[in-house]
Amino acid sequence: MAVLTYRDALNQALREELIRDDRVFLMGEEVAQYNGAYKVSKGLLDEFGPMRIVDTPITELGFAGVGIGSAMVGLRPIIEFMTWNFALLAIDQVVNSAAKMLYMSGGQFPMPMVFRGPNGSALQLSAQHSQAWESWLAHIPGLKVVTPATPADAKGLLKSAIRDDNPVVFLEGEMLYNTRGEVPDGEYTIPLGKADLKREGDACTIVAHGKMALLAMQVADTLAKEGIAVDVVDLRTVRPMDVETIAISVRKTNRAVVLEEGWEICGVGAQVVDFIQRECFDDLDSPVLRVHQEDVPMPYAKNLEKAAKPDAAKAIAAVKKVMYLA
Amino acid sequence: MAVLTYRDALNQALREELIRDDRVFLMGEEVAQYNGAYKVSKGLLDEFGPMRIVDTPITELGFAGVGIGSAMVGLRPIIEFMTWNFALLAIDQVVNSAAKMLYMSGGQFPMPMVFRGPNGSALQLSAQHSQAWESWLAHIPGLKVVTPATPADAKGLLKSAIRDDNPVVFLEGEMLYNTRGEVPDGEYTIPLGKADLKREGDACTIVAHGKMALLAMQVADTLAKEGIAVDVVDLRTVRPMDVETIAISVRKTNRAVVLEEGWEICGVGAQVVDFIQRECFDDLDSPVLRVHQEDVPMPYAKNLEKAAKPDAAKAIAAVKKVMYLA
Amino acid sequence: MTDAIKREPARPAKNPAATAQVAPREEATPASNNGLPPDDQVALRKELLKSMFLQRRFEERCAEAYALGKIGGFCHLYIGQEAISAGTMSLLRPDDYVVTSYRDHGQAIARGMSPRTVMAELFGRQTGCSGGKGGSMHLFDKSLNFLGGHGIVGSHVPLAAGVGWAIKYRGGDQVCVCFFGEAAVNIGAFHEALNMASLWKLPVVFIIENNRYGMGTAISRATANEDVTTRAAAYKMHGESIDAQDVFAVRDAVGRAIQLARTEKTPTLLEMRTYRFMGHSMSDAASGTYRTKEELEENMKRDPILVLREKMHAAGELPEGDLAKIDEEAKVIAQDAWDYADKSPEPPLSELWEDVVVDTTS
Amino acid sequence: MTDAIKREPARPAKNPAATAQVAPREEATPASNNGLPPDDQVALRKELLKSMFLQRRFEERCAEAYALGKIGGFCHLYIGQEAISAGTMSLLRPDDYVVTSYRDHGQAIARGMSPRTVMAELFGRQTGCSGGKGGSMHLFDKSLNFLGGHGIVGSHVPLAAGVGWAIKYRGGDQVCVCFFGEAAVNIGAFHEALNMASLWKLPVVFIIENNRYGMGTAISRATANEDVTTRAAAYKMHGESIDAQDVFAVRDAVGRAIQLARTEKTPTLLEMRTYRFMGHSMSDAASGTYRTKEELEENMKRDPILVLREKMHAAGELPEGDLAKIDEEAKVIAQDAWDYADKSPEPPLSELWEDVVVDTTS
Ligand SMILES: Cc1ncc(C[n+]2csc(CCOP(=O)(O)OP(=O)(O)O)c2C)c(N)n1
Ligand SMILES: Cc1ncc(C[n+]2csc(CCOP(=O)(O)OP(=O)(O)O)c2C)c(N)n1
Ligand SMILES: [Mg+2]
Ligand SMILES: [Mg+2]
Repeated sequence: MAVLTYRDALNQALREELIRDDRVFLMGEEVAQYNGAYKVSKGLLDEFGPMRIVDTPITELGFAGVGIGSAMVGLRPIIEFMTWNFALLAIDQVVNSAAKMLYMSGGQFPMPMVFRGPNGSALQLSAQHSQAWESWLAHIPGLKVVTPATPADAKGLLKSAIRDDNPVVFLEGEMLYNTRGEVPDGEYTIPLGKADLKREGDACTIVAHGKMALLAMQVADTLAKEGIAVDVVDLRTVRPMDVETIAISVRKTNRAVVLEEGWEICGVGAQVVDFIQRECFDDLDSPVLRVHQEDVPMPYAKNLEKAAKPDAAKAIAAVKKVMYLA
Repeated sequence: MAVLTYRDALNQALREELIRDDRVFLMGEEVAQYNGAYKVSKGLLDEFGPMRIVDTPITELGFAGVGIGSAMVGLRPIIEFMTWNFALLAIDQVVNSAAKMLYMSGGQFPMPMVFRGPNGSALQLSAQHSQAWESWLAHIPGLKVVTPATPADAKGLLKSAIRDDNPVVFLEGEMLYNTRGEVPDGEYTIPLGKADLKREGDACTIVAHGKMALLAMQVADTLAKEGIAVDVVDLRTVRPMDVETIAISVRKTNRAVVLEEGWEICGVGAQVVDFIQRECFDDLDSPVLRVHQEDVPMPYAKNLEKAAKPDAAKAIAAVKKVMYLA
Repeated sequence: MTDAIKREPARPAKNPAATAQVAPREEATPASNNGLPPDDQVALRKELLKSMFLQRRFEERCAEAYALGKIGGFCHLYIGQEAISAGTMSLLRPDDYVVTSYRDHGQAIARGMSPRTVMAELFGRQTGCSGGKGGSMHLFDKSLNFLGGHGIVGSHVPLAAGVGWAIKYRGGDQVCVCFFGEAAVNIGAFHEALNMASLWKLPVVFIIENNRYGMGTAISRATANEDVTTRAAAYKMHGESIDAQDVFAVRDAVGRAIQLARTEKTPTLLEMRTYRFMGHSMSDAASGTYRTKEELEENMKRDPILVLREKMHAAGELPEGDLAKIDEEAKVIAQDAWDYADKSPEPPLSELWEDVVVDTTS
Repeated sequence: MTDAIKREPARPAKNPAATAQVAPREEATPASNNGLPPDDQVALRKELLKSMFLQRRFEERCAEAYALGKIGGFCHLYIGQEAISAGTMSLLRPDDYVVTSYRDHGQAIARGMSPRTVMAELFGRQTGCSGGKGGSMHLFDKSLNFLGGHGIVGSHVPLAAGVGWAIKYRGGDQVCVCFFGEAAVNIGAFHEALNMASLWKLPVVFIIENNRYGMGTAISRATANEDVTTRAAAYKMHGESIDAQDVFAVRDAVGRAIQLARTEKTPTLLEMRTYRFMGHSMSDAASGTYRTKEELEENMKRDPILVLREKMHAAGELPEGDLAKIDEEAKVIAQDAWDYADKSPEPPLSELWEDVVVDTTS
């Protein structure tokens, strides 16, 4: 297995799927000649040419719709949003066209397509460029929502997303692109909808997804040094959510903390809490706690931004609290 | 007190505020000459003229932005979306401009404005025209989100929303416009952020908002006949949420059911559950249950649509289940 | 390119029965006349007249069914605009594509969809073209490349560009025709789509059905520049304005646009000047609020059916009996559609959970 | 109308200290020359030159500060485009409005914002014009009617129409100037806003800063029709294309547009043909990927500062010493801004929770 960055793992997945299936193409701002704003599509224009790797004008609503139209007649578009912040302009197409087309056509028009791009905050990008949208997208029936945390997951999940005949929202972490990890060569897929138990322990369950799964593992390592062994459930796919894996863990640990990058109110974490209290009501020894972005737009100043974000200290405090250690 | 329809109560609130404050104007599709697609603005063009009651082209993104720009320089726009389904096209402006302007300008530019219109499903309007967006909107810091259930609440809350110096999302129920109730004459405001205990009982707490608050009251009446007395907490404002009122009720009843019109995943109900289990962990005798739209796009056929929606039978079953009666 | 891109995901037809029982195809599809030799104008005219009559009678029955509560939700009739659909569809090949807005009944029928499955859809029945899940605003027929039936104003315009993109991607010579109202030209999606269609040279015919009102708003109250040719020029696109109450003017312009799309691979923006004879939807009065009875009556004099009929009369092509027969046939088909819909079952409740996602990968 | 509509919600200035310590106003605001008699061109030219120098030197220090990690996030420099801001702002009244995109430093300074508070904002400090919460892309100054600094391409264009609407609503004769890049013309928000501005006759000057690239995409690869006058025509709006490396050409065209806005209350669409001398943002190389070094160098020959300087030299208006002095002054102000920012405190943590909502009603 090669050690790759998350970026290169995505690039590999794209490349392999572009080779495998002529119906697959990648479209978005700066994906071709510029090799991608975050270089995820590096080299692909040279290899596949301008019909398969397509630069667009700055028209998120429009090119999302172009992807949808092409999917209706049998192509398999991958629509890249330079970041998901800009996808708000296209959200009508994602929700009202892509997610509902199959249903409102009585099953005639599946939408075999992927909407992908970096989601969540990076560093000091301020209020309009630091948003994590998985809670919104998970709300919508008809979509699948995927949030890979590691390079291997990024590859395996993206390949599955591209092959899936449904519209898949694929949320990458801008801060993850440079992270490294072992990635299986060649054919490697991970089924959508399956969570991954990334650490094992019995003191508490930490549920996380995307970038926060890395935070969870870091927290698990820190806590391990204090003799506290926790389960880390990486959801990997936020919709559909693998409730069973969460429940099995919580039935064992009797405690849970949910981490997420986005805001609190109606966040993914709230939904995880809802599932846990329904499935594990009698197993819980303490309320489930959540760690998330503070309930404010993202500030620019370094110190404020740091304070706004979920971090290890907050997560550790939450774990200790559900264990009645603090 | 006069008995008015919800529509006329809104109309009265608009009219009174238009008289009270010259900076207030109403803008949207068909609000003026047509008297409103749902006639909420009936008569206002005649009384206030075309600068105060403004018909727009079909450009939700554009006129939402026009409202925001005018609010930056001191006007107090009321932006009507013909329905909130179409507001998806404008959601970038609502979120990235209106909700964040105060914060990213360091407090210099408050957004004294209201985005209003019918939200949720009516009858057989199918997938693209039957969406309830409060969960999305409640997710966003910087917004307030209001969901009146009765004519009196509609009037009192709309007047407060118009006077509030923050961007307020005001979600009306299309199916509520013809409902009737007593409405205080003249000056009458209800503070945003306060829930209303609309029925009292001790067997179970039903938390609801908007149209579902009426369902909750109907269910309460039905259950009362079986000797089951429930609390009905009408949230009235979904953001900020009045957690205290919910908690007081649940501490008394030890059980809760949350109703909502929208979808399950990351819904308002999930957030209510999260608050309840955090605030009332030791008080709960059973898991909190939720009733919501089935997790599918809204179908057109009458029978399917009926099955997709939350209803009294589902709500009663949930209450009985949390009471271990079923 | 391998053959893979020619594959389309296989979806079994949900209602083979309904498909099997369609009204005889020659009755419902003037499109079938497309292959006629150019001098056989008489037959063509008759087919176009038939198509328009069928759409008209069908819509009238819809109004009736709506009043009886058999059709629910929003229902937007096409009466007055039939020359656009009849003329356009008469020029399309079966492998061409059509995508449209919520005002879609007439276009669906003109494209050759069975009035039965359309009416069944409006009645919310299992045998409807969208399985009863879509309703009036969401008519779909994959077998006829009829890509809906969309409810958000303007949002299907980029979809049409996407279909054009797919045609270009595959190297085909099909065209995609996209219908929308004049009020939709003000929305962002229209602008973004037209820029891309022109920039990338996509074989799309964008058809503005300018019926002068977007709901209750006259075009002059919503659109700074009513001259569609300037809008086309802004995208370096060919643009024309057409008297769309004359089905042959429609055919001429659409024919040119299709030719451009098939051969030059360039898009066209066409303004079809028409008029809506009914209210915006079933809850809107035909006149009295935002337009006068006089204006309506004046415009109804240029009923596209009348215009064609008179031409044919003048040319001695249409003996009185023929007209009555065409009308009668249209009524029979519309009645048949009603009967079929009325006795079709509601979708089974299990359908509620079907078609949210598919279980396949490919 | 009562006086109520004249009221604006009162918000105390957060940083009175910073406001009090701004660089001397005459140094920072060529706008103050607007009232000069028309024949006093020499002084005006000198002021414009000063403004451009200050913007240039300020931006250079930003690049340096970014490299040192004192500025974070996205940072888009204005170097090469200064004639547009200098020329435009020199014509505005204090009660006019400005709204712009993320490439906003030069415009903020040209409008008269203190380089200190701008640099402090970029450094993320409490004394920044947005309290350190906005950063490079979100500069705001209510006292100067500088309405931001917006990061979503095109989304501030409707805001400008809204400001125009408010001016009309109040019956004032102010104008609103809106800046955006040439790539923004393809986005829906632009289209929707321009239609409304023309339809409603709003006093807005829409200024396309056509620096030929939207990030790495040349205009010809994104925009079907590069001729801006056709776009203006599509909205029945006056449109002009200007050589924007010549600050007087900018002034001429903007002057006409402002006149139209103030007197006829009509909007104008101006294309300012310019060039960006740096990369799109700090993470983008100035040349080598999507444009050649040769192209860049060719275009740098028409540096707006050079163009004006040479004109002044030719007219014997600018003794060598004066130029050096202007440059030196600009450097001093930029250094002062840096020092001020650098020693300003970070916002207190309590600020995290401030400004999410206000507690007032009115
Ligand atoms: C984005 C959006 N806004 C508003 C509506 C409500 N609406 C439905 S049809 C319509 C008028 C459209 O007029 P036009 O485009 O001229 O088409 P016509 O109905 O005349 O065929 C409006 C405002 C909608 N469906 N979508
Ligand atoms: C809606 C949206 N899409 C994409 C981006 C990312 N982005 C930021 S600036 C930019 C290029 C804009 O180019 P142009 O309008 O020409 O302005 P310039 O940067 O040249 O001044 C892009 C693609 C964004 N901020 N917003
Ligand atoms: Mg119309
Ligand atoms: Mg540019």
